[in-house]
Amino acid sequence: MSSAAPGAAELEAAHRSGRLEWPVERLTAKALDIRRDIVTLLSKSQTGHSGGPLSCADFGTALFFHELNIDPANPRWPERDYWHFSIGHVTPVIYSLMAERGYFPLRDLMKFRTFEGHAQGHPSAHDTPGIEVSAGSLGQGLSVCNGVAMGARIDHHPRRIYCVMGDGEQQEGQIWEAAMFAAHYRLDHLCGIIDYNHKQIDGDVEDIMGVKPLADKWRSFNWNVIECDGHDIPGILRSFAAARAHGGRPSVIIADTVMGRGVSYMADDYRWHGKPPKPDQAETALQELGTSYAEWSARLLAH
Amino acid sequence: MSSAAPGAAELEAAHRSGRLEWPVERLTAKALDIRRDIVTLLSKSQTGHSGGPLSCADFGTALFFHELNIDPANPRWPERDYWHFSIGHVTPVIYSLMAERGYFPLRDLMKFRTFEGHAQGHPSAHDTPGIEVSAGSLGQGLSVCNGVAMGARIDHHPRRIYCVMGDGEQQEGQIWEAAMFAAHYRLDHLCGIIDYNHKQIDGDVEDIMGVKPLADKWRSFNWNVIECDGHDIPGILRSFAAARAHGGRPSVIIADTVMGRGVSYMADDYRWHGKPPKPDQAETALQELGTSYAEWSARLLAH
Amino acid sequence: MTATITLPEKVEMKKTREGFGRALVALGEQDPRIVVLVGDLSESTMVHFFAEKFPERFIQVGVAEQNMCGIAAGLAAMGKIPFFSTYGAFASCRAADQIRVTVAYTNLNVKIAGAHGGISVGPDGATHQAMEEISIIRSIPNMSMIVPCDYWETYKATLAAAKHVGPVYIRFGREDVPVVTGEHTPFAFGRGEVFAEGRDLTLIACGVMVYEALRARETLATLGISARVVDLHTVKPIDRELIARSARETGAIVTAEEHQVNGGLGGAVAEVVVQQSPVPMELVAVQDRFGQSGKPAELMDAFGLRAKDIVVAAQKVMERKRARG
Amino acid sequence: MTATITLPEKVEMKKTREGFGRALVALGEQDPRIVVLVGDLSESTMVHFFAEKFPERFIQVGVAEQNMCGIAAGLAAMGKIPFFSTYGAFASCRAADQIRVTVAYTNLNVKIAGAHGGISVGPDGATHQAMEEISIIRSIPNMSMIVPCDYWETYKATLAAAKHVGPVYIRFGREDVPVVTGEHTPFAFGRGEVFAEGRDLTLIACGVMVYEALRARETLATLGISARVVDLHTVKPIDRELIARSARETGAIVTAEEHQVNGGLGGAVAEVVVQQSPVPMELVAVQDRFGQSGKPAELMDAFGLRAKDIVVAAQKVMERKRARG
Ligand SMILES: Cc1ncc(C[n+]2csc(CCOP(=O)(O)OP(=O)(O)O)c2C)c(N)n1
Ligand SMILES: Cc1ncc(C[n+]2csc(CCOP(=O)(O)OP(=O)(O)O)c2C)c(N)n1
Ligand SMILES: [Mg+2]
Ligand SMILES: [Mg+2]
Repeated sequence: MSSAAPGAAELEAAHRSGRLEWPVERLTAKALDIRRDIVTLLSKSQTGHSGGPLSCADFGTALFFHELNIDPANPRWPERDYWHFSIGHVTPVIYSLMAERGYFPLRDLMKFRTFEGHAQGHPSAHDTPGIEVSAGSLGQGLSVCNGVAMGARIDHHPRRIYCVMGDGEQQEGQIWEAAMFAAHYRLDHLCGIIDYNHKQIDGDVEDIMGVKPLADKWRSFNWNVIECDGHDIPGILRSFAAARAHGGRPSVIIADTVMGRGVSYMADDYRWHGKPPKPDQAETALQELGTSYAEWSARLLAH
Repeated sequence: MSSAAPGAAELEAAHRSGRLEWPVERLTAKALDIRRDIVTLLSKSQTGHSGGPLSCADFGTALFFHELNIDPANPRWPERDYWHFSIGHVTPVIYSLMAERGYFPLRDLMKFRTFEGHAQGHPSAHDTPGIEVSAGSLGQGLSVCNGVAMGARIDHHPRRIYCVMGDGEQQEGQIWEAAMFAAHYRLDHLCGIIDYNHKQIDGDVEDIMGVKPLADKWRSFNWNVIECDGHDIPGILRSFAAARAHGGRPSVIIADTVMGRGVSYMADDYRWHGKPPKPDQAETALQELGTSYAEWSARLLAH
Repeated sequence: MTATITLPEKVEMKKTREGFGRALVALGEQDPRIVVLVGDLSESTMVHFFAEKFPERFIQVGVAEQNMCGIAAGLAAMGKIPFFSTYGAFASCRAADQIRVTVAYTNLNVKIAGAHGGISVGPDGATHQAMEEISIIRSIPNMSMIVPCDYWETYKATLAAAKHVGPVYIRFGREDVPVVTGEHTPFAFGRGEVFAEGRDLTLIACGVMVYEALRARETLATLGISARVVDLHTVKPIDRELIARSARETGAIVTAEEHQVNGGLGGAVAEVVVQQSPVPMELVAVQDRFGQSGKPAELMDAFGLRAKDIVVAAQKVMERKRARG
Repeated sequence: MTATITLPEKVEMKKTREGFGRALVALGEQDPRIVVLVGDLSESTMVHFFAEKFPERFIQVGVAEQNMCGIAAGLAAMGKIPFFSTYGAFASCRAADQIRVTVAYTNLNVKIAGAHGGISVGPDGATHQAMEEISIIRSIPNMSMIVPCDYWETYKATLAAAKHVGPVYIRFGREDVPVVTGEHTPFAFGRGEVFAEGRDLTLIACGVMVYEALRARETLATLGISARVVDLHTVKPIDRELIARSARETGAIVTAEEHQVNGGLGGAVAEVVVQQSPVPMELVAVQDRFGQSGKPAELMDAFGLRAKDIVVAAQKVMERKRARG
C-alpha cells in the first residue's frame, strides 16, 4: 500500500532518463502498482483486454524500470533504447508502464479507449507520445524492430531494441520472416520477449494451434534462446543481462507466464483475454491487490 | 536417345491412371527427356526460368511416374492424389511432366508463355487442365495443400497430397504458418518436397537470407524430416516410401539439388534462375543432353 | 420486386454478425459441403454457433490469416464450400495476396467473412476498424462482394454467398444495429433493392448506412424533398441498371457508406453514373482518415455518418441539381 | 506551368524502372538517410545500381515482403528514408496489412516501389501483372501514390517521393516504353500536367497510357476533335482542381490506365467529376479480368489499352456529350 501515493522522489526517479536499474524490491512493488492500474483503468473503461496485460506486468516492469535506457520526458531522446509491443492489444499494461515511468500523467489512464483520450484501444503513434510505431495487427512488430536495429547499425548507434510478442502471435508467419532476418544479420542488439502465457482468444495455445517446442523453433532460427519464469523478477533481470551479454546473435526471452496473473479469478483462464472486469469484479480484484477502486482511481486521477 | 521418339506402348503406359511405379532405369531415362523438354521449350519461348526447373527434374519425374496416383486423361479423377507446385515459376518442368505423363499434347510445350497457348508463365487453373489451383506468388502452396488434406480427412478419402517448395521460398512466413498447421492437425497424408538447390534470384540462399539449418527448422515445427540427394532416383523413391510409411506427422523431403542440373554451364549458377538459354546456348545444352533442338522440337511437335 | 420499408419509431437492434453466425448453422444443416474456418476469433465472428453443431467441419487455424485463406482455397478445390472468417481488416489486407492469386485467379468457391467493418467497431480503434475492404476487394477480378444492412440481410447474404458459385466477400459489423428488413424482405444477389420511392434524388447506401438513409429520407420529406432509397447490398457485381435508372429518374445521387471515400461504394456508383448518366453526386463516407477509439455512436457522429449528414449532402446535391437547370 | 508535348514519329524507348533505379543512385549521393530494401529482385526492380554504390545502405530481405515493409517502417521511425522494392503485386497485396497498420496509420516516411505494374509485364502472366495497386493504395489514409508515364517522369517521381514527408507508393512497369517527357519537363508532386491543350474533351491518363493518349489526340485531331491531354501522374492526392476545370472547360472526359477499371484512376477521376462537375466519361482500362501471358504489345492490344481504344472511347463520349446538348 505504501506505493499507492507515489512520493515526489519516486516520481522524480521514475521520470529520470537513462536506465533506472531499480532493485528487485522496488520492481516488485511497482509491478503491483501496474496490476492495480490495469484493473482500475479497465474497470473505468469497461472495454479492453485483461489477461495479456496482467501476464506482462512483471517483465514489463523489469523492462521499463530496470533495463531500458529511455527518457520519458523526451520520448525521442536520441540516445534512447527502442521498445515495442507487437501485441498491440495489451495497451492496459503498455499505458500503465508508460504513465508510471513518466511519459504522461497517470490520470490519462482513466480515459483509456475513450473518444477524448489519447490512450487508443491499440497503440497509436499519432495519439500517444512515446508510442513510436502503431500496432494492433499481430505479427508485425518484430519486423519493425529489425528495421530499428538496422537503422542503429547504419548509424553506428549503440541503441538496444526490445520487442514484446505473444505466444498466440507466434502463429503469424511474419514473425518467422522477421526471426530469420534478425539472425541472418546478427542483430545482437535486438532482444525479443515472448509472453508465454499459454492462452489466446479461443483457448489454450496448444489446442488452438500448438507452438511447441517454442524454444527449439527459435533455436532453429539461429537465435540465442533464454527461458525464464516471467513472474520471477530476479530471473527476468538475469535473462535481460544474458541477452545483453550475448554477442553475434539476437536473443529471445521466453517468459513463462500465467494469463491474468495477480487476479485469482482471471488466472490461467483464456476467457479473460479480451474483456474487462465488471466494476464489482474489479473491486474484488483490487482488494486482492491490496487496494480499492476508490483509492486507486483517486491516485490515478491525482497525477 | 532411345526415348526420343516415344513408342505407342510408352505413351499408353504414361497415360495410364493410378501409380505407375516405374523402375529406376525408366525414371532416369524419363528425367533426361524432361530436361530435353525444358531446354527445348525455353529455347523456343525465349522467356522463362531455367535453373529451378532443371533442379526439380529428377524428383519431379519420380513424383509423376512413380509416386502419384493420378489419371491424366481425367484430371479430376475422384481417386487422385493431389500435387501442387508452390514455386509457380518452375512451369517448364511442371508442364513437361504433365505433358509427358499425358495431361496434354507435348506440342503444347512449344507454345509456352505465348498469347495463344494455354501454358501460362505461371500455373493457371483457368487455362491448363490438370492445374487445380493457380500459383506464382511464393509461399502460398503449402496452405492450399493443407486445405486439400483437410478436405480429404473430412471425406474420409485416402488421397495423398504432395507440395513442391523452393528453398528461397522458405523465407516466406506463410510457409511456416502452413507448416505449423499441418503438424497441429497431424496431416500425415501430406508430403512436402523442398527443391534445396541453394540458389534464388539474387544469389546463394545463404547469402541472401540464410535458411540453415533447414531440417532443424522443420523438425522444430514437428514434421518428419527426410533428407536426400535430389538427383539420386533410388534415394528419392526411398524418401517417398518413408514419407508414405510415416504416421501421425506430415513429412517433408529436403531434396538436395543443383540449380540448372544437367546443363554444364547452368549448373550451380544463380544467374540461370530466371532466364532461358539463347538458341545457340540451347543447342549446346541439348547436345550435352544427347539430342539437338531440331530433333527434340520435332518430337514435341509430333505429339 | 420492391420492398417498401417504413421504419417504426423505435427499431429493434441486432448484430449483423449474428445473422452471419446463424445462417452458417442453417447452411451447415442443408449442405454437407459447408466448412467454416476461423483465425482465433470464434465468438467475435460468431462462427462458434457452427463450431458447436458441426465440429468436424469447423477448422481453427489460429492467428494465421494467410494460411487460412490458402486452406479455404484447397478445400474449395476439393469441392467444399469454405467460409473463412476474421476481422475485415485482416481478411482484406493480411490475406490480400492470397485472395488475389490463389482464390480469385483460380476462381475458387471460397467465401470470405470480414467482421468488424466500419468505424462503428468503436473502442478498439483504428487498426480494427476496417474501412478499405470495398476498394480492395472490388478491384480484384472474379470477386463478388456483399455489404448487408442488418441482421436479416446478413443472414440472407450468407445464404446467397453459399449459393453463388465463385469467391464472395461478405462484410459486416460488430455492434447492434437497427433491424431494417424482415425475414421475408426480398434479397437477390447482384441486385439493389429500392426500399423507398422518391422523385428528387436517390440515396444509395450499403451496410448500416441504409438505416441512416431511411431516416434521412423522413427528414428530407419534411423539407419537401422526395428521396428514393436504394439498398445496394451487392457492391460487386454492381447493379448498373438500377443506378443508371435512378440517376435518370431522380437526377441526383447521394451515396452513404461506413467506409473510406476513395474507391468505395461512392466510387463504384460514380463510375457507373459518369458512364451512363452523369448527374450531381455527393459522397457520405469516411473522408480518407483513420478511425479512433470511442463509443460507436460517438464515432458515427464524429465521422459524419449520420442521417443528418446525409440530409446535408442531399440538400447540397439538390442545390447543384437545380443550378444545372 | 504547362508543358506542351508533341511526339516525334519515332520515340525513344526506355524502361520506367530504370528511371527509378537511376534516381535512387542520385538520391543516395545527396542524402545519407536514403536506404534501399529489396525482396530478392535486385535487377528486376533495378535497385542493383544503388546496391553497387551504397552497399552499407542496401538491405537484402529475401522473399519476405511483409517483413520488408516492417523493416522499412522501423528504419523510417529512426529517421531514415527507406525505399522498399518488389513487384507491384506483392508490394500492394502481400504487404497490404503492413502498409495499412504499420506504415500508413503511423504515417511513416516509407517509400514503396512497385515494379511490374500493368498488363505490359507480358509473358510472366496474370500473377505478375499488378493491376489493382491504385484501388488498394488510394483507399488507405495517409498514403500518396504516383504512377509516372516514362523514364524521366519515374526518375522525377522517385526524387519527389523522397522529398515528400509521408508514405508514398510509386508504380512503374517492366518494359521499354516511349519516352514522352524530357529531363526538364515540369513535374510537381500532387499536380497533374496538361501535356496538350484541347477544347472538346479531356484525356486523363497515367503511366504508359499517357503516350497512348497523346497518340490518340493526334488521330482525334484528324477527325476534327480537339482533345486536351492530362498526365495525372499523382493519383493520390489527386489534382481535383485540374480535373474539375477540365470537366468544366471541355465537357467530357476519357480516362486511360493500365489497371483494373474498378477503383483505379478512372474511378478516382469519376469521384471528383460527380462531386464537382458531372460530365460524360468513358473509362479505358482493363475490364475487371486477370491478365495472361503474351508479348507486351499483343496484350496491350488484346486488353484494349491502345491509342485506338482511347479514340473509340473519345468518339463515344463526344456522342454522349452532344446528345445532352
Ligand atoms: C493479424 C491479427 N489477427 C488477429 C487479431 C485478433 N487478435 C487479437 S489478440 C489475439 C490473440 C493473440 O494471442 P496471444 O499472442 O497469445 O495474446 P494473449 O491472448 O496471450 O494476450 C488475436 C487473434 C489481430 N489483432 N491481428
Ligand atoms: C511472393 C513473391 N515474392 C517474390 C517473387 C519473385 N520470385 C520468383 S522466384 C523467386 C526466387 C525463389 O527462390 P527459390 O524458391 O529458391 O526458387 P529457385 O530460384 O531455386 O527456382 C522470387 C523472389 C514471387 N514470385 N512471389
Ligand atoms: Mg497468449
Ligand atoms: Mg532455390
